[in-house]
This record gives sequence, structure tokens and C-alpha cells, in this order.
Amino acid sequence: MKKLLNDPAKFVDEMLDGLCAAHPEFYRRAAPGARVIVRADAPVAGKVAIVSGGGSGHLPIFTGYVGPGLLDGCAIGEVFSSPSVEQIADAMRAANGGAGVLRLYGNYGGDCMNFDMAGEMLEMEDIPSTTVLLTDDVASAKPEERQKRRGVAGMVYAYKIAGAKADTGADLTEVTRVAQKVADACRSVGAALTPCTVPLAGKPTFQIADDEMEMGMGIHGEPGVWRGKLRTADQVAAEMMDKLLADQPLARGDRVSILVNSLGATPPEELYILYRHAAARLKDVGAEIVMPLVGRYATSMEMAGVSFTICKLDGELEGLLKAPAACAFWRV
Amino acid sequence: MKKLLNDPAKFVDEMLDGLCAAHPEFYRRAAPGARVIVRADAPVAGKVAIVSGGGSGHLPIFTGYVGPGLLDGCAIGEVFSSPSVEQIADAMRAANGGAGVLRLYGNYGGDCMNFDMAGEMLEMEDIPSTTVLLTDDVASAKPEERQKRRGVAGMVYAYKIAGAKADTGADLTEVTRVAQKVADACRSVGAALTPCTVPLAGKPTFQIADDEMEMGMGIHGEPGVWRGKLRTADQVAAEMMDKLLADQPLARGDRVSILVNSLGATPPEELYILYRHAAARLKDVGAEIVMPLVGRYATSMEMAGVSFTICKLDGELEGLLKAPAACAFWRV
Amino acid sequence: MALTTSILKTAWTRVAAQMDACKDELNALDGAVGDGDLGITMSRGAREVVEQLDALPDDLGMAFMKTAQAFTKTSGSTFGTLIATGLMAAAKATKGRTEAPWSEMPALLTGALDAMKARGKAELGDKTVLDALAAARDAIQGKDDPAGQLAAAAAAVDATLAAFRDKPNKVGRARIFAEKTVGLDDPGMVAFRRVVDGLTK
Amino acid sequence: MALTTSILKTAWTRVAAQMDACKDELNALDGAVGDGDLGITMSRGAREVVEQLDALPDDLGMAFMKTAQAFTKTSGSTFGTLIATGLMAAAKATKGRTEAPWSEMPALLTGALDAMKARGKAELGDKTVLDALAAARDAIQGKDDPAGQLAAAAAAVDATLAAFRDKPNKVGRARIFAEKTVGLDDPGMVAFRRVVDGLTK
Ligand SMILES: Nc1ncnc2c1ncn2[C@@H]1O[C@H](COP(=O)(O)OP(=O)(O)O)[C@@H](O)[C@H]1O
Ligand SMILES: Nc1ncnc2c1ncn2[C@@H]1O[C@H](COP(=O)(O)OP(=O)(O)O)[C@@H](O)[C@H]1O
Ligand SMILES: [Mg+2]
Ligand SMILES: [Mg+2]
Ligand SMILES: [Mg+2]
Ligand SMILES: [Mg+2]
Repeated sequence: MKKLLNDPAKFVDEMLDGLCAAHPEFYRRAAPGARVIVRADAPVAGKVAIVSGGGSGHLPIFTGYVGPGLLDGCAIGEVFSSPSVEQIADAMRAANGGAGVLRLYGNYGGDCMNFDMAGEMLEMEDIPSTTVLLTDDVASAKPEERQKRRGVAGMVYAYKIAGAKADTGADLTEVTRVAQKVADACRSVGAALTPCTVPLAGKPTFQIADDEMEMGMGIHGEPGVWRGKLRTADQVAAEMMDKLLADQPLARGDRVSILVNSLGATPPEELYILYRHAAARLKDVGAEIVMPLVGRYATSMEMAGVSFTICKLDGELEGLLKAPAACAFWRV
Repeated sequence: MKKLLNDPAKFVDEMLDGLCAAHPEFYRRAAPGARVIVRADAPVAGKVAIVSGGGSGHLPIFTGYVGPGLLDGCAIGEVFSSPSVEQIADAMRAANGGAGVLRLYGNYGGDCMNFDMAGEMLEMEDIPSTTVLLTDDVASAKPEERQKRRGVAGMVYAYKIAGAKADTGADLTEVTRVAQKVADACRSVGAALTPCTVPLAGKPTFQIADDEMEMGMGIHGEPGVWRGKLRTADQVAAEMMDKLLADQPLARGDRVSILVNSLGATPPEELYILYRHAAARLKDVGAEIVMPLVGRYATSMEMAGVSFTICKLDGELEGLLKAPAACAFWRV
Repeated sequence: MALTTSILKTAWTRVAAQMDACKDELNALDGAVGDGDLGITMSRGAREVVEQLDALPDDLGMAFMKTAQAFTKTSGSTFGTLIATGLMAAAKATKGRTEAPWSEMPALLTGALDAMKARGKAELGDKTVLDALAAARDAIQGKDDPAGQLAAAAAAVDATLAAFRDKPNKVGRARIFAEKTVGLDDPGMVAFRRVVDGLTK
Repeated sequence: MALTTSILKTAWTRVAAQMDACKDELNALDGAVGDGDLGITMSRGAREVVEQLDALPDDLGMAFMKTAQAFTKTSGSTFGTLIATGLMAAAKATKGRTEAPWSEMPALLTGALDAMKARGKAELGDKTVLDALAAARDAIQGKDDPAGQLAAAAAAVDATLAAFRDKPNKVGRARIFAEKTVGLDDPGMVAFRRVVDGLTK
């Protein structure tokens, strides 16, 4: 395991120490030592709070997106493991500004159970909350079973757009409606070239040959659509665009944002080569690209690979996407 | 070579195609197909232009930092190779707004020759220009031979601060003075865990055992201070801080910015673990941290490793560091 | 005799010791097809319950609730949350009472099972702890002494382990290694079997 | 007889052909201790000069300047810039003339050498093309026929290659592999040797 770390058991806590020390203007622990991060100025009175969370190892997802115009709080688990019910409940309590809480996170078994249970706990404390699940990974289930799909980088659009809606002073019902609308408008697909290593496990999440890639693989190494020889950037981009456009066809004049995302080790140079192809394809279809994102927005530590997310916009979503927002990893 | 690319010979051009397509609000080619990028609104009349450049494969360095409050133009070479004299001259011509050009780049043999020669060419065209070289890598030469040191991530501070100075309307002499002051105030050191692969070469830049790291290694694989077993994050951070503080001692009350930079594959989680140690050390010394930077600011594609840069500030530099600036990779 | 908070305390002390003892075994089982934390989840959760023992109220429902919270606090992993869910169901069923007759055990298990099914959205037959729980519940039907119940449960879980060994896991982390799980025991079932062991001692 | 633009044209045509022929050899030499682009630098540069041949003016200085620009345009690598630097020095020395006597060759080489030293900040003895150039310049001293000059230069460069073979490279990319370069010929010296070959044909 070639990583710069100390005791693997302290990986998450030391990471959060550093994060909060570097950016106190954005991040604050809800309680000393807690794996619960809230906005520096949380709770924001009268604003609907948006809370997310999940396993560590995906920065900027999840914790990185805490900040004005984005998330109010986040519960952080061990690497690739769900946070505890207690942590989620604490994040919701600390983020709640009196207008209720939207739980906005990705569809993974453990996370769903724990967020649901935390929601039930908060209900007993008379804090109303709602759920919106991201299920954007088209490779993880057929369209008929959309609700079974994993949530991946689509989260970035959901945070941004729901966060902007909450900033307008909208109530929980309205923020939830908009969040669900983004979730419905996002489609993602990824391709992995290498695994990564969970510090406590000390060994790679999967094995793959030196000349192989896997199309549609999940961010923790969940099996994809095919495994085979490494293809060219244009071939990979073309196949990913095919999958996205088959699942959510676009017509001339449609407005979309696209996120070309590195899973970690893949450098921006390769992302721009991929973007070039994806943008040309969208132009062919006649779709207009709004605020494209190219970079590391949702990762699996040092995994090499890429994901594409297309978020189809209407006037409401586009306006909210462009609204100001800030965190240590992203500024709009 | 596990990369998402097409023809390795087209790596740089396709990368620039994608970069300009994704961010037309920041980047524009000086001429169709040219490996010369200038600000979208270049030349800015009456403003001193800052031009940099160097080999590809270091995004956001160099090209990524073209934008308001940063660079005006950039000449881009093959991966890890200097741009041609002609490209540098073209970048200077296209960036020049009539107030002269500062050539601000890192101390590497080929780059120096080519920037010097381009400067001489522009002189013949009556465009005045000056040079400031970054020589921040303390591992690359003894303090007595500071001028022989390589330029690494200190460039980020130089771009930011000189860029802000140029934005004030200062003349070429003043911008050059400030740029030299930042260059003098920066010290960096890096440690590499893995090599990277230059697409055209197709093989890793160096060999290193699975349990080894190299302290002080250069970003193209230039030999460092020692090679040995991988150490813990705290040990690595401590040694890097020792080296930086030995070269530029800090006293109680000094104000500094620190950049904890990933060489590429090393994820932000590890950077924050390292930052935690570095910040504690600066606190021990009594130095005040201003605007710390943690992330991927100067890379070598998919190389794993880290660098620390300390920039010692006075009132002038601190004010300029905090001034607004924007590019696709960084916003202040 | 009936289940009381006092019996709950003895039971958890035993279970905690047993979980410490089989921590590595459970981690290894889970590590083969998952993230290898099941032993940690169980031993940390049980230890946290033991920490709270002195504070357990006589109200059986409240006592169950406290044990449930010990698991929601110490683990974010599936098994911890499922156990907490099951214990909370028992808490609701026994709220306001200081004892529950042994004959009520099948009903309590059924309540826990239903809550856990709803929480985890898994079905019987998916090769999870649910199958072992269901088999145990069926086996103790009609028995009203703890020793007899435990013996019947142990035998039923053993039979369930054997019956599922050559089937693939259909939910959870292990699902993605479906083929690899054929021939392997489900870690959650084994964990439940070890709990029964601990109670029997 | 003297050096004229017309002779320059013949010379570059030969050199370009020779550079195409030894492109792989030079790439491989440079690849062992550098980035493996020396053959590309030379063949691309020479080809670009050949493209410009029809446009070469009779003014020898202007003609040299055009050949220099062919190298600043086609390569960012050290060798391309050094060649351009040397050619520019020759351009300055011959500006306004349509011919230069062969006896002026040592002086032109010295001018080029000085400019290249200043540009690359390397010293004689660092095991670079400069050592080969200096040796050639010394060897043709006093000779004023091109054939004799080329033969003397070839022998001198061969001797220089031999003399430096077992020393380490002290500048450029190869410097970082210093120990590895012992026993190897400096790629830049070999490139210059091949240019002499091309001119001799
Ligand atoms: N959805 C589910 N419903 C019921 N039981 C489940 C479910 N998912 C997993 N399990 C059980 O939990 C065990 C794994 O628990 P644990 O190691 O805590 O999971 P993880 O670490 O993947 O969150 C499995 O062996 C299985 O018995
Ligand atoms: N500073 C220098 N001064 C003179 N000659 C140099 C210098 N650096 C390198 N060389 C010569 O250039 C050759 C390498 O040229 P080239 O392959 O173009 O370099 P790079 O690709 O590293 O820029 C070396 O073999 C050496 O002869
Ligand atoms: Mg597990
Ligand atoms: Mg787990
Ligand atoms: Mg070379
Ligand atoms: Mg080169």
C-alpha cells in the first residue's frame, strides 16, 4: 500500500483534523472529535438544511461540499463504509436551522438503512426530514429498475442545485422537489483502470490486468458491464456517451451540463482529451452545454478511471446551477 | 501505460482542444492549432503581461493558470519538454498589451534557453521583457547555489502574486520586483512514491520498489536526497518541514502561506493528513498561516507523491496573495 | 421465569466475551467477500452495551432501547444497524413492562425480523442473517425454557448455514462477489450462531 | 571557392537526408539517458530548412538566419535551440555578404561556439556537443579546402567521442543519470558527427 498515512485506523480522523484546520471558514466539527462536519456558520436559521454523508475516500464527495450554497452538514464513515446512525442524526441535528432537513445521498445499502433510521430518530425529536436518493449510475441496473441504481457523481449536481434552492429561502417541500428533479435529470457512467487501497484493508479493492479496463465499474470496485483491453480515449468516451444518451435521449436545443470526472489518479490532461470527444458528441446531437465541469469532483482515492455525468437542465435547474456557491474544492 | 488517450503524438493538442472547448471564458489559442494559450480577453491594453510556459503534463501548471489576476499567456511544450522559442515568442506577442512582458517560469535548462532566446527576439521587435526564474526546490542544490535550484510548485505563488500586482496597473519594473520578491520568499521540497509515464515514451520515468519512496525527487524523476522505505505521513511531513525551515528559518510572528500539493495521484485525504502535521509545526514555530492551499496545484500527471511550499509573506505579498483571481482550476 | 433486565445484563456480558473471542474469525469471514469489519462491529457494539449495563433501567423496553443505541453509536456497518433495528423492535414490544415470558420469544423474534426486513429491504432466501433468524424463530416455537430454546436455535442455525452454503449471497457487499460466495458461509449468519453460543455458556 | 547561399543549399539537402537516415539511431542514443527526441529534433529541423531552400536569399547572413529559424520553429528541445543559436551567430558574422572564404570557417565556428556556451551555460569538458565543436574548430585551423576541413573535423570528433566516452555527462537531461552515462557516447556529439558525415557525402 503506497500511501502517505500514519495509523490506518486514524486515517479518517486525521484527515478531518487537517480539513478543518486548513479551511475553518468552511468546515467545523459538530462536536470535538466527531466525524460530523457542518458549515462554519451552521445552523443557518430559517433555511432548509441539506445533509449528506457516506464513506470516506471520495473527496471532495461528501464532506468537501459542505459550504454556502451547497451542503449544511455531513456524516463521515470509515473509508468506503457508511457513517453510523448516530453520526447521521448528529449531522442533522447540528445542521437543522428550524426549517427541516433534506437527506441527500447516494443509493448504497448501508447508507440507506442508516439515513432512514436516523430520519426516524429525528422524527421522534420533531425535526421533519425528507430523503432524495441519487441513482444516476446507468451501468448498475436496467432503466426499469432505476431505483436500484447506485448514486455516483450526479451527487455534485444535486448538492449544487438543491443547495442553491435552499438558499432562496424555499421550504422543505420545495427543496425536496427540486432535489428530486435533479436526481431524475442525472445520468452517469464510469470506467475504471486501476483499483485503490482502503487503508485498513491494506490491499487493492480488486485485481485487473495491466492492459485492461472495466466499463461501468462502481467506485468501490462493483462489477461493470465489460472488462477487456484498454481502449482509446475516443472509444471510451464514445461508449460512455452512447450509454448515457440511450438512457436519457437528448434532442436538438436541449440544455445540459456535463461533468467529466476523474476517479482520482487520472490527470486533467486525460480528462480534457475525453471532454473534447464528449463535447463534440453533444454538439452533434444539437444539445447546448452549460457550465461544463472537468476535474476531480467524486473520487475513490488513487483509483485511475473516469466518469461522465450528464445533467439535463430546464430553466429552473440551470438558474440554480449557476447561482453562487463555495467550498474548499469548488467555487461558483 | 494505463492512460486514456488516443495517438500519443496528439496528446498535447487534443488536451488543449478540450481545455479551450471546456473553458472559453478563460482560455484562447493565440492562433488556430497553436500550442500557445492566452487569456480570453488578451491582450489587456496597458497592463504588464505575464507569460509562462514549459512542458505539458503538469496541469494546472502552466497553462491552467492563465486567467484574470494570474497569467496572460503560456507556451506549451510536449510532455516534460520545453516549448519552442517560436511558441514562447508568440505567447509574448499575443499577451503583450503595450506595457511589456514578464517571463515568469521555472528553472529548467531547456526552458531557460528558449525563454532567453525568445526574449532576445522580442527585443528586436521593441517589446521589452524581463525574466524572473523560480528556484524554490531546496532539494536540488545547496543554499550557496540557490540559482541552480529547480523551480517547482512555488510557481503558484509567483503567478498569483505577480498577477495581482500587474492587475494594479504597476509597470514592468514594479511587477518584476514583486515577482522576484515572491520567488525569493518561496521554498519547496517534494517526495515521490511512484513515477508517471510520458505518453510518447510509453514507459515510467523511473523505477522504484513497491515499498520505497524518494525524498527530494524532482517532478520529472530527477534524483533526490535519499531513497528508502516508505515512511509515515508524520515522518515525511516532519522531514520536509525540517528542510524548508532550515533553508528559510521562521520566527514567532512571521506570516506564511503553505501549499501542500499532490504530485498527481496522491488523494486529498492524504494531503490533509500531511497538512495537519505541517500546520502544527508552523504553530510550534509561532508562524501564522495565511490562506493555506491543499490540493493539486502542480503535478506530474499520475505520479504519486507530495510537495510542500512555504511562501513567507510581508504586507505587500499578503495583500496581493488575497486579491481576486480566476482560472478553471483555482479561484480566489 | 421470564426475561428481565437483570437477565439481559448477564446475557450481554456473555455475548460480549464471546464476540471478543470470535472477532478475528468474523473479520476474516467478512473480509473474504466484504470489508472485513463484522468482528469489529460485533465486539465494539457488545462492549458498548456492557459499558451501559449499570445504567440499564428495569423497564425492559427502555433497556432494549439502550442496547440498540449502543450499536447505532459504534458502527455504521449493515450488521450493526440491523441489530439495532431488531433490538428497537423488541424495545417497542416490551415498552412499559419489566418482564417478558420466554414463550414470547418467538413473537419478539418475528417483530425483530419484520423490522430488519423492512430496514434492509432483503428477502428470506437472500442468504443473510435473516434466514438464520427465521429458522431460529421457527425452531423455538412452542418451547418456553431458555435452555431448550437455545439448543433448538443452535441446531436450526447450523442447518440453515448448511442449506445456504452452496448458494450465492444476494444482498449486501457480498452480492458483488456472488460466484465467490458459493461454498462460503454468510458472515452474518455465523455471527448470529456465535451469539447463540455465547448465550448458551 | 567560398561558402555561398548556393553551397548552403546543397549542404542542407545532404544533411537533411543524412538526418532522416540516422533519426532512429539518435532517438535511441538520447532515449538511453534523456527523452529520446534528438533524432526527431534534427530531422524535423533539417526538413524545415529544406522546405525554405527556394526562399533562401543570396545574403549569406540572411540565409543563415532563415536556417536558424527553422530550428526555433520545429523544436523546443535543447539541441534545436543550440543549433539555432550557433546559426544565428554565423548569421550575424556574415550579414551583408554573399560569400565567406573557407578560411573563415574556424572563426565562424568559434563565434557559434561562444554563443552556444552563453546560451546553454555549459563549459567545455561537460561532455556535450560543445566539446565536439571545439575539437572540430581546432582541427580545421589553417585548412582552407572544404574536403580537408571535413576530414579533419571527422577525425577530431571521433577522437573527442573516444576521449569522453568513459566520463559522465555534466549538463542537460543526461546529467541526472550521470553514472549511467559513463561508457556511453553523448548523443549531441554523435549528432554533430553525423552532420559531418552528411556534408562529406
Ligand atoms: N440488506 C440486508 N438485509 C439483511 N441482512 C443483511 C443485509 N445486508 C447484509 N446483511 C447481513 O449483514 C452481514 C454483513 O454485515 P456487515 O459486515 O456489517 O456489512 P457491511 O460491512 O458491508 O456494511 C452479511 O453477512 C448479511 O448476513
Ligand atoms: N546546456 C547545454 N549546453 C550545450 N549542449 C548541451 C546542453 N545541454 C544538452 N546539450 C547537448 O544536447 C544534447 C541533447 O539534446 P536534446 O535531446 O535536444 O536535449 P533535450 O531533449 O533534453 O532538451 C546532449 O547530448 C548534449 O550534447
Ligand atoms: Mg462488513
Ligand atoms: Mg462495513
Ligand atoms: Mg532529448
Ligand atoms: Mg527534448
